[in-house]
Amino acid sequence: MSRTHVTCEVNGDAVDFLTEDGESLLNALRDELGLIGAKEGCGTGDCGACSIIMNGRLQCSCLIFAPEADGAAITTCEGLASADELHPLQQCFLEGAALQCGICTPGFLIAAKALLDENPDPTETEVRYALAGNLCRCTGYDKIVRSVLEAAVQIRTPA
Amino acid sequence: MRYAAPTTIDEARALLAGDAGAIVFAGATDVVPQMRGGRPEPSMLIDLKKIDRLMSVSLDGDTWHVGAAAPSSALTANAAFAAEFPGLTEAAGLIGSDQIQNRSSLGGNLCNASPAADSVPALVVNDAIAVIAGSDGERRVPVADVVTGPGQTSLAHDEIVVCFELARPAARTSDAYLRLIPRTEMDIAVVGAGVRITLDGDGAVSAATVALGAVAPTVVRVPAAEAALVGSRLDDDALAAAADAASDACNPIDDKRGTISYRRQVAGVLTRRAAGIAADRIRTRNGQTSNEERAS
Amino acid sequence: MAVVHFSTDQRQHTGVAEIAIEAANVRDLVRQLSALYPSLDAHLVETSSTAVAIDGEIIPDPWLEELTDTSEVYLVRPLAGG
Amino acid sequence: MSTTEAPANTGTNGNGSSGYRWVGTRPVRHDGLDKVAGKARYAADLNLPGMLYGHILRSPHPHARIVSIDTSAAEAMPGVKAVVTGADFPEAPPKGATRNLMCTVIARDKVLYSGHAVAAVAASTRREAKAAAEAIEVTYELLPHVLNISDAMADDAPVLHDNLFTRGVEPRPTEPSNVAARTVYERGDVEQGFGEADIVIEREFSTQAVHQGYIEPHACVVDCDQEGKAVIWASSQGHFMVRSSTATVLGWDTSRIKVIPAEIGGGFGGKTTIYIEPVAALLSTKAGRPVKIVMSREDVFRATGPAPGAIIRMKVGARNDGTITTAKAWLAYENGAFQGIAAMLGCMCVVSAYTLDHLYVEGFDVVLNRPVNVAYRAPSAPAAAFAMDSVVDEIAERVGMDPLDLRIQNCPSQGDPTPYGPKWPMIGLRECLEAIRDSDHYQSELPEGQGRGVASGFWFNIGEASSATVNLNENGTATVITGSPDIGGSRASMALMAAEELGLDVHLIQPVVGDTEVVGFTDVTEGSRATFATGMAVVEACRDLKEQLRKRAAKTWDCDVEEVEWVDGSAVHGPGEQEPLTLAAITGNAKRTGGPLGATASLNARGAGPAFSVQVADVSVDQETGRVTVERYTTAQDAGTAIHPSYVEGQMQGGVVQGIGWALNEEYIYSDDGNLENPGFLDYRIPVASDLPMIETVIVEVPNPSHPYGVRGVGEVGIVPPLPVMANAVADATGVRISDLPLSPPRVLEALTAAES
Repeated sequence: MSRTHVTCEVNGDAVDFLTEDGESLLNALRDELGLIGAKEGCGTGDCGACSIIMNGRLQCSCLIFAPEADGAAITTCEGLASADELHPLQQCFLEGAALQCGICTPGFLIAAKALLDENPDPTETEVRYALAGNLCRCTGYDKIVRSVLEAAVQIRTPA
Repeated sequence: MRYAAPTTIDEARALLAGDAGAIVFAGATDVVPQMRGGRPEPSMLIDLKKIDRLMSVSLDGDTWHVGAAAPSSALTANAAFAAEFPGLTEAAGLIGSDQIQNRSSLGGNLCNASPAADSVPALVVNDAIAVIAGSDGERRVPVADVVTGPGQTSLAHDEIVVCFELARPAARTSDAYLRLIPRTEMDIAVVGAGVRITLDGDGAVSAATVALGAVAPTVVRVPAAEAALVGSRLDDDALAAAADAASDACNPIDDKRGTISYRRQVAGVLTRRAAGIAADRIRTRNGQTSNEERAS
Repeated sequence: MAVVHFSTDQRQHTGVAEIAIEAANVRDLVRQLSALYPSLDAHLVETSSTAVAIDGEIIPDPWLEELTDTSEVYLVRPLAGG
Repeated sequence: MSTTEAPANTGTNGNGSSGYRWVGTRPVRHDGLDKVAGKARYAADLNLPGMLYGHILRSPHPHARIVSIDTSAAEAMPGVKAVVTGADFPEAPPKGATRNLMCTVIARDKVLYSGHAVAAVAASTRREAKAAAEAIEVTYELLPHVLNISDAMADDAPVLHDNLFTRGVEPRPTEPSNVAARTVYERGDVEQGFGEADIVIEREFSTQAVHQGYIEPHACVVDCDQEGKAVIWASSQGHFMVRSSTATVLGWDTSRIKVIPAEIGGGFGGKTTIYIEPVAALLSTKAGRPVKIVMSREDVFRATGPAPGAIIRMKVGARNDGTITTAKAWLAYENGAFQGIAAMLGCMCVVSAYTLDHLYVEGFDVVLNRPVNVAYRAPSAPAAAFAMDSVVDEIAERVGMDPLDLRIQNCPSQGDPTPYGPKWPMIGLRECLEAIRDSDHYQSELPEGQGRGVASGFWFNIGEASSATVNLNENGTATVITGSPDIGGSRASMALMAAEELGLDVHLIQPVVGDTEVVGFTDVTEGSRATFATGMAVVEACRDLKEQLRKRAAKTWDCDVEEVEWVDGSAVHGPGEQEPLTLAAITGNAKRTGGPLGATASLNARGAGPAFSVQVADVSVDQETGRVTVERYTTAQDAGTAIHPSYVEGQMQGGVVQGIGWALNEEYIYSDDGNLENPGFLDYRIPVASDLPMIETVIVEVPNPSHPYGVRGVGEVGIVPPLPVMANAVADATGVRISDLPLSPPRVLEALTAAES
């Protein structure tokens, strides 16, 4: 298989890596860049555990061929927090007990960020539909939805 | 396996022509799962997303051009397009999650040639034309003629769907698309129904198109349902006749997603409901127009 | 004395539905039952009935579990859960 | 958090009335930061230098004899470092649990389901490993297969195991069959009971096999060295189980194996066994390099889980005053390829929420050509409850009683006999029924066009063995090490109980999940036992420490230890002649008073205490398409005492939603040729966020007398009621009772259409 040298920006850092052409961006992020936040739950775009934001668009990194990332700007779960502060979504997930096993959490956080970037004041229904591409088997979604709504409030009205 | 991202259609076609094992893709939302499911690995992956014309959504005179590789979200985010083709926009917006809609494209949805493709019935009822680039230049083909069977199209190996042409809808015209899925999101349609209606000044149907998905090997246009609607005021009898015609037009299979009898029954229900929604949209729009006129 | 209750299939080896036995713990009890009903042992092994319910609680490894005068005992299979 | 319009969760969680300072509070979990930051390490997240990738070749056939396996082509492929087949593993005994485990990990003479592991390859890259595995040539002799209970029980059915003779039948059968066991529980005289009943209702029910559906596929990394030692990083519900099971399958001594628990991405019972660790260990041994195996989602569906489908025939008799007197039940449960105890558990659970004079319950465990059952949250109870609570609802309708009042009238309490014999200990079923009856939801008027359903559910809960070590650090903080993986917040629960015991701020306690070499043996996390049993070990170790702390204070004060009390995290001098000594003061001085302070407790936890849940739902049904929408849902569950109420609610809500999925859309769909047709999340339809309303919770607290804080396991029972709740709500909405799950749109529409004509 051919290999391609990919240069891109991940969480604000300029990075580059060498990848087999048919490899998924998910595997490249995890294996080449050590960014293990995105998980493979299905590999077919059905569970959202590998969600990232690439060039401003929420996507499943398992459906992206790694060479597609050349020149792209990517945000993963690892890029949400600053050095000294969690993103309000992360803080609200913690305080709202929105995670149990935690395997889906990075994907939910990224999907929720993509939602709030577009729609800072979503209804419960909008949150539920925006997160429909992320599967969680532990929580029944209740505390996740509540935590996203709470984070939206906090982002709209910073302390 | 090699990855290529040509920036022109000619370049993409040349790559295709030079490699019998090459495939083109936009979102890969079908390609990747199929490869995991055992589809033979292509020798080359040709990414169409770097070709501007395939990514643009634009109104040129009275014709909309929708790039074949443009993501569904480019349609749902385009207020002008969505206002004129609410049904087609809904269909594009029903394909998978937000994550999927940021990658899935109308071209991919068509060329994957699944009988259950959501956008195809919605394209067909709007008389969409597929613009296909091939060795003899471009040809223009009604969308309904592109897919010849499950997983099969009339495209030659080195042909690429460039864009879809959609004439702006006539006055007092709207469309709707409904599908039945067991969950609220993330499923493949068990039945899909697209309807476009034109009402005359008196509120009677002057034109109608009806197309069904997931009920036959390819999308099914239903002239009998259209005939039942035309001339009517969408009264219960006309809607019931259209529903029956839609049910009769089905040639479905029993599979893991639904049964023959279920698909038949629900095809009629969705046709009736979609016709009602399309008509409501016309009435609402005209009502809003007149309100605006009053205000001004 | 502790009272041992037998299930329907165990009764085929004991002939009785229950029996009162003076035993300090389960090991002692099982020893006495084996002597009384020679074919019961093999049946318990065959049905993997290695657990004992004492006063309503199913105990997977009951060997030295103490019995009292009022203990109500059943010979059962250990449970599995999720 | 009260910013949403959704109904708030209510509860009686104990903080106020209990007098506890930490138990019943909701601190941020200790492992939370890593998990929201994307730093938590699950097994698939680990890469080691020189690591190879393993790939397992699986059978495409549901039942076949393996004639030969030719690995030569695979071995010659690029990057390939090791290939193993069943022949590389020790011989399995002819029958029993050990054979079942060994032959599930890798097939020997026969494959028994599509997806059964046959061979494996380790290679430098994933692609090379997959390509090589596909190059292994297996010659199969196809055998006829059976995929459902009725076919498998038929006289002329193809038999999976020629040494399987039905037990529980006298005289013992002389011909092998697919019926592994028959179980009977009886009391009174059912014929007399039915004769005396005013109402007798008889129905047959069926449920389909479902998967636990954890989002993390099974994964492990195994590194074997030249001296025969193996280190395994695994995501599991119990790393001691991984150690012992891997040792069993490989015929190794357990001392050769160290298992390091990775974070686990969901289990729900499905990770109480192993599939891949011994394969990776053998590949690693052969290659002399670490090997990682990560299952694909498709493999997870084809080869792990599931929870069984069942057929249940119920006949229930009642008096006109609503007293249920008699029940006769016939239950048959799929076991998968090897025998299990699904039907036995179903028999024990089926009428557990009711007192009955006359009872005859007969169950059949049936093997067939599907993957072998694994536990899934309250295994077997949901299907059993679906049958019984559907019939109970019909009885309520017939006698004109409120379905909750009828259940309250018939509910057992302490001292009543269980269906399987022993008497009930203290249980909270009545309190749960009353909590739902009194809930805002049940008291609210049902919106027009909707249907309302209620049901109750039972699960045993399990104690088993646990260990904990608690070390006090020189700065006055504590480290709590246990052997229970943290699936859903158990680190926080352990820390809360330690905080309560020691009188230490919960944030000064670091809970740790220790590997098999740093903490004492701990059974697998199953049966809702972690907070109960491992928590009990933590409490015991902390109490030991408190004694030590008192002694150290006495030494410091040069007084009698009897004069020292431990109050709110400090040693207090009873006679009042000394200033209290904080825990930090004592640990800071520990070297001078006898050395570091630490304590270990290992125990068999007794008195797990049965769990009950009662739930209510409102649904709407699209009468033209058969789609069911859950409009409102409330669950009440007896938690004994809620240690961390947020995670108790989380368990309740998660269980409910899994049950809703089972009731509405989840099912294994097999083609006639024995292959799973929906091995992915696209067509195996677990609920998504937009399918659901908020899940309102009422935590009922009837303290468990066997636990120092009254804890009752909460992990499982929540999944039991939703199956009958949904069926009862749909019946209420449509007037049509459906006795086959799932209530998918095609099935519901078919039933509605049939009822019309």
